[in-house]
Amino acid sequence: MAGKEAKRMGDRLAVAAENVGIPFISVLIAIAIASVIIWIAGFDPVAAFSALWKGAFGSGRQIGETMLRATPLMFTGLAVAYGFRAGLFNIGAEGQLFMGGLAAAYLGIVLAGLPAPLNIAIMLVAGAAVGAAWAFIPALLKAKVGAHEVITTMMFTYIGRYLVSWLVTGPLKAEGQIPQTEKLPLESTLPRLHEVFAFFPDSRAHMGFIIAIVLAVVVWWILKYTTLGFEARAVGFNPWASENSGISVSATTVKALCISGALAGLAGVTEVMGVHGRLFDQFSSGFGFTGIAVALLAKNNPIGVIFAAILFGALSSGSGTMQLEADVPSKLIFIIQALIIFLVAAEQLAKWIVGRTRKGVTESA
Amino acid sequence: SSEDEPEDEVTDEATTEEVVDEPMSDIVAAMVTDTGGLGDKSFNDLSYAGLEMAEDELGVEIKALESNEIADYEPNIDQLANAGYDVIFTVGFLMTDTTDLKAPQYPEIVFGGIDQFSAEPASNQAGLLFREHEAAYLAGVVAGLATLDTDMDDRINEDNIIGFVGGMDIPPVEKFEVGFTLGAKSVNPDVQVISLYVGDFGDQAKAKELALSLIDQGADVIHAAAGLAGVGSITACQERGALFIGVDADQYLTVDGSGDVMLTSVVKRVDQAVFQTVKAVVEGTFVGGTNTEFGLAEDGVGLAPYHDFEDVVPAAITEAVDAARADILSGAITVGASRDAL
Amino acid sequence: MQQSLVELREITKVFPGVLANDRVSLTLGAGEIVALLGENGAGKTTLMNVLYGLLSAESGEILVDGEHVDIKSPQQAIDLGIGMVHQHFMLVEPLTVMENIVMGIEPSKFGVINYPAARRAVLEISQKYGLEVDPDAKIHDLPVGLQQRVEILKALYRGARTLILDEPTAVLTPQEVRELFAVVRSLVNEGLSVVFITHKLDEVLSIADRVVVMRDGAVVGETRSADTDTAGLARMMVGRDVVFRVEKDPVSCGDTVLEVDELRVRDERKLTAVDGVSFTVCEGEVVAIAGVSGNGQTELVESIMGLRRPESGHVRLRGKDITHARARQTIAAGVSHVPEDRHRRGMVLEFDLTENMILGDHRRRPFAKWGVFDQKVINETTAKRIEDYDVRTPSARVLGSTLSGGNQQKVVLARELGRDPELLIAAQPTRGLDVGAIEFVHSRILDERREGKGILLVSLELEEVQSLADRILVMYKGRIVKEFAAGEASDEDIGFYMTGGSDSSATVDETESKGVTRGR
Amino acid sequence: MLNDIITPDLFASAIRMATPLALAAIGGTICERSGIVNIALEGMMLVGAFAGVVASMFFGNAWIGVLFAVLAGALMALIHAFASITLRADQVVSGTAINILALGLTGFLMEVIYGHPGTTDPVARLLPLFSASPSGDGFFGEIWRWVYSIFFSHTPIVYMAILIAIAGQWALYKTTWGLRLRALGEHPRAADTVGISVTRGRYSAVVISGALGGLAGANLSLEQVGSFTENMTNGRGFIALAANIFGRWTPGGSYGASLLFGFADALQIKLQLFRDVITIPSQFFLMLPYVLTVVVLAGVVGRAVAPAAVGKPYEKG
Ligand SMILES: Nc1ncnc2c1ncn2[C@@H]1O[C@H](COP(=O)(O)OP(=O)(O)OP(=O)(O)O)[C@@H](O)[C@H]1O
Ligand SMILES: Nc1ncnc2c1ncn2[C@@H]1O[C@H](COP(=O)(O)OP(=O)(O)OP(=O)(O)O)[C@@H](O)[C@H]1O
Ligand SMILES: [Mg+2]
Ligand SMILES: [Mg+2]
Repeated sequence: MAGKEAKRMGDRLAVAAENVGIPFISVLIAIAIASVIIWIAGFDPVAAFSALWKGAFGSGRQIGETMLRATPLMFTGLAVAYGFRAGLFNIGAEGQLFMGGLAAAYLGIVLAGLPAPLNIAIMLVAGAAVGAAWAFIPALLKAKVGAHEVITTMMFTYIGRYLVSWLVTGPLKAEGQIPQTEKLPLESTLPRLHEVFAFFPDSRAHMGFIIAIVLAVVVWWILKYTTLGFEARAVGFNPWASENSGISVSATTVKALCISGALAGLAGVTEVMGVHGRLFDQFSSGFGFTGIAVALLAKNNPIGVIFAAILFGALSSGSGTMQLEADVPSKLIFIIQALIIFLVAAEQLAKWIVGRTRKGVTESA
Repeated sequence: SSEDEPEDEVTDEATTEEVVDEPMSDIVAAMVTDTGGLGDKSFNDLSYAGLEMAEDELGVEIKALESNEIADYEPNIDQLANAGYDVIFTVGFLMTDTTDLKAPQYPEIVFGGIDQFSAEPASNQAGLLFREHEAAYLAGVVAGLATLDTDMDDRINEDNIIGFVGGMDIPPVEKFEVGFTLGAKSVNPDVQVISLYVGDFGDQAKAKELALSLIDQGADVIHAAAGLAGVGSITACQERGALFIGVDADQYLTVDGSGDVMLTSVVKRVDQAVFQTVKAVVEGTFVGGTNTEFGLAEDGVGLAPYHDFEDVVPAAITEAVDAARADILSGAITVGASRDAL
Repeated sequence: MQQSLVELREITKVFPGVLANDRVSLTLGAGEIVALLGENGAGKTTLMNVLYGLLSAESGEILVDGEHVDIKSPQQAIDLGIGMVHQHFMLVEPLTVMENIVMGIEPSKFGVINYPAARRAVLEISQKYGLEVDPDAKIHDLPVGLQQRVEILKALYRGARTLILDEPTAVLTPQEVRELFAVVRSLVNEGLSVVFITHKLDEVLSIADRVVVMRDGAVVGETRSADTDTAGLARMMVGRDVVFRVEKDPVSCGDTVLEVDELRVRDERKLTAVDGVSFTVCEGEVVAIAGVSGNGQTELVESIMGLRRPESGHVRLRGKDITHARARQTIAAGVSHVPEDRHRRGMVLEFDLTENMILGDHRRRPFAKWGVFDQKVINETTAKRIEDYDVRTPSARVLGSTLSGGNQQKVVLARELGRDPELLIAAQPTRGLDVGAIEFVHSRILDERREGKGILLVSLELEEVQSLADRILVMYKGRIVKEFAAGEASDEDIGFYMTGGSDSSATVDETESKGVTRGR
Repeated sequence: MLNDIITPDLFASAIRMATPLALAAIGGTICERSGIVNIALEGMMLVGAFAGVVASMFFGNAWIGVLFAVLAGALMALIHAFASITLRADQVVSGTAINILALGLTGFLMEVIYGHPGTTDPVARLLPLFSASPSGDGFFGEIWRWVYSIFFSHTPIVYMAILIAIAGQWALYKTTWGLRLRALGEHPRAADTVGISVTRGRYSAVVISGALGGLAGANLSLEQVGSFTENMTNGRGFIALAANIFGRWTPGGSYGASLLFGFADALQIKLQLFRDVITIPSQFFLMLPYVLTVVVLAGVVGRAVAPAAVGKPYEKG
């Protein structure tokens, strides 16, 4: 009996070790392969990766920088993950992000003068609503005529981008030559983390990060413990059985894609409110698209999204240091990023290696 | 100013490495590209060319840090500042806010903002702007006259139409469109100037289609201000027989094999602005707190040589260009920069 | 002793938490029909999947024609002359019958399929074995009986000498079962051997030479079918005596629960599937709809449930018109539905058992309050239902897809009956269940009846219909063609009307009975 | 004005702009029919475009360039196949990684080979197959102009794309390859149980899709432009993905959908010529193809059902 218990404990430990170990080993393999490439390209891999680490986590400031870059990816990652859970591929999170940003840039000016907390709350809610609205037509088309959301949300991304492009060069343009909106007043911006938490080192990381984490937990909770999430997942897996259980497939689809859109919209809102303080044409570096990889790397688990986004954020913030200190060309950094994503995604490879070593260990024991 | 400061290791190293043959300087200068990165054949490349010029002639050490995304701007500047660079150029109007923020934080470092107008530039900061529309006006004069002159080149047709291809429809591109149009109309009031926009600065295939469509419509001289995408328009001109006017750099030199259509280019001497700024720092004459506009008068913008068309372009055109330049310099003509001026 | 054609020795197969096959041995002689019998989850399918190269066993060996073989893929099994018709068909739905049959070894030249030759080949074998199908029909347009023919043809086309049939009769009408048995006998005459998995004991006795019984992953007995009877088999299987025909009290019809009035429904292809059907179900009554599948029963049930819009007519539940209600309202009004296809409509295979257990009730108290689940209540309910319905599962947290077919069905039943409905619509409620489970389900249905619930039973199983129903409605081509009171009709009488017989015609129309094609 | 918009060139331009989309979309179709999502078409096109230009420079022959473009696209696809089929990585993540890889690889190799980023030098290009240029007046001259522009003005890969669409459509429904492909995407286990190798079938489909992506890239770099520029594909791979869905996962449909999109884009350009008449901001012209696609999708096309098994890694047993 005791032996059985012990064995079960052992199994559990092995599983735990595997869950933590796999991504870790994947990253190690990626670093090994990338090192070879860096070395072949004529650079110093040790210097490169220590610079990458330093740039990503080397100091409080750099950690903040990583958090800054992880923030929009958490929102878009959550957006895409929520869609996937409901069987919807929201490839157009980028467009919803733009519209969220637009709402924030506009409201931030209009609301100037209101107390900051109120201001911020309104902007967050309105930005999410506008993101949801931008997903609403694709959602409706999906539910009513079956138009595939990959096409419609992508088309709406282009439409949204051109709309923003026009607004920032035309009606909403600030004084001057630059196509951008007016700078938001202080009460319409998100405070930085170090302004709120005294212990936090001075960096650009802003409250959007906290909001994103909270939302990740909320989304996780929704998916797991509410009928809303239950219905979304049921429809995502099996619309026929869902229908049979009284779930309206079309209503669930519309709700899910709009929630997804709202989350993506928040990415835009927090970028405008927390980082740029205004809207311009290129304020997103493809966060909506990277969010797809973030979501899937996290296996569409909202909690996993936090970690996946931080991984991407770290790669992004470490690359500048890598470029400066190890002289690695910026293009090579893309290759390294791709490798890491590959290997983290292809956990089968790492599992195989772990299995091998464990077998070796038990055999030698 | 900064060159009096005791320098840190980076510069010391540089000093020892430099071969003593040229005028020596212990200044180190760097730039942060915008997300277009090096190789844009536009302000990033030209800024770097300016740095290289400073390296050659002033012996400064140089460095370019590329930004892969917007979030990189600020840390890239910080990194360069912390690494001890004396002069940092931030390239592109999208970095205006960041430069405004960073310049006061590093008062010892000189900041040059390419295409940046700062509302309140710090004393160590200089906005370097260009009056592209003035040079585009001259290009318009060339195109406006050339399209009438069917004897000049067999690619010139009977239609009194010329074309403009823009990257994105934003004020900095609008300047080119407006200058070009005004210049053409000034010498050929009936000319029809058709302006099309690609929607971005990288899609050469699209820019080519735009140019083809212009040529199909009857345009025989096309000016493109579309960044790298504009290269596609050159191809269109070569395929369908039209003449081209380049942008930013002298594209006769930067785009291989474009000589047969490259009538001239609207050049923007970002390299000069960068070089002059570094030089001022080296010589201790740098004055900050300004936004400097480089126009025809400052030789900051201009028309490139006609190169292969040197013997083709009739005197009537060269004279008209000279006249227009004189008028602009004298203030007889003020070239508008926005569509309101049309 | 005659050398066996196929021999499995000491096969062991483990799934996470489940010992599915525990040193199982099985031999199959040439020209022999062996029935593999066992409770749900006993490991029958698993064993056959190992033989067919779909699963690899942890240990054990396989011999074919006395030679040791290592079957790593279905291709190797096919090469060894083994063919398998799976419990859940392996057919590509959007493709045609012919394409499904020839797929993999298409008659072709330079990679171009010779469709006329393929059609000829399909027709040839289908004629040879008397398995007629339309080669150009799309699979998803075919009723299951015909789909199964396609599966058998697939194996025969590949030159199978050993044919594994995993629960082939679960979806067939008695008529179709007779036809299948004729086919199987003719195959055996041609020299094939057959492994036949089923839960129907009388079938076992009528077709098999030998019976192997499994329980909990191990072989618990083996006998020649001539030496046993159904009671004996049942005892071997579940370890106790089984009551086959449940006793029930005489009907005491109360208020009308369900009233269907002149209902007309179209199917996906817009053809009339239900053509003016009227009937009632009252409290404490079991009304059975008997019919060959594809005669409109599915559409009838779906339109009552609110899954399909009727063209005209009315559905009333306790007098309240629910003709145009959606499924949610229908459920709320007190209707439970055990769908005929558990994989499609019955459960979400990717959900775990707790989640599957609350499908349809997930908005209701006590499971959810204000849209938030009460996990404790859900877990307790699930645990209780797993216990009550004897669902064989390592835990309530495993995915639905990992349960054996029979256990999946129990989950659906547990949920739908657990709702305590006014009206229970049960379509093929015992499909794929073992005898023990069937006994249990039948008694549960009769419990509901005793409590005064209305029950609409849709079934192909005449035995089930006869033993449960108070009234039997025979459905054919979208109409109710005959109504019998309980005990009034023999299986033959019912079968006669199910296959298109009418009061005016004296003989069963042979061509009609060959399987059902609707609107073609 | 209508006369100036509806010109032979409008249609020629539509066909030209449809070509890279169509090739990539057909690639996407073949890939998805086998059950693998290919969000990496963009990256495969990019690498193809680059390899084509480099090979064309080294060998001085554009056709060799095309060959290398195809090979390079296929090679990228092989990585995708390995990750998503053998390692059962998530197909969309793998695709995203390939897109990033392609961006980095082309940029980095450009600096290695050419010594500078941005744009490569111009190289030998593929020229239009028929070099006759339309002349002649009157009715027949006009007819000839139309016929020439639409049918004879194009470069080789444009014709290849049309042939590939036709051949692909035929192959999908008439060959063993096509039948097996369709089975793989719908029900890989069913295919497996009749002895069709899921792995081999999917590998071949993914590699073919990469080759077509590479060819699409070659069309951009070796036919349309004549040089390579970083990120010159500019999202076409994603539009192609949509075109494949729009075309209901058939080669012919993919071509048709691409043509519709190409036409909308060509029309948008023609309309821009009349900005003095249609006085709306340029961004609204640029939106047109996207708006039109949504409208057509909403109004005409309707429900599209993906191959049932698409995106799901196949696990035996
Ligand atoms: N990718 C990941 N990286 C690190 N931790 C993770 C990851 N995914 C999940 N976790 C951990 O798992 C917990 C949440 O997972 P959860 O139990 O919700 O999984 P799940 O049951 O699959 O979720 P769901 O019910 O939403 O599908 C968290 O506490 C988190 O620490
Ligand atoms: N893929 C799987 N993963 C985990 N467990 C499985 C899997 N397939 C089957 N099992 C388990 O193995 C056992 C045997 O299942 P199997 O399908 O062989 O039963 P069976 O005898 O065919 O039952 P039935 O009569 O219900 O079809 C069951 O407990 C089932 O839950
Ligand atoms: Mg002219
Ligand atoms: Mg079974």
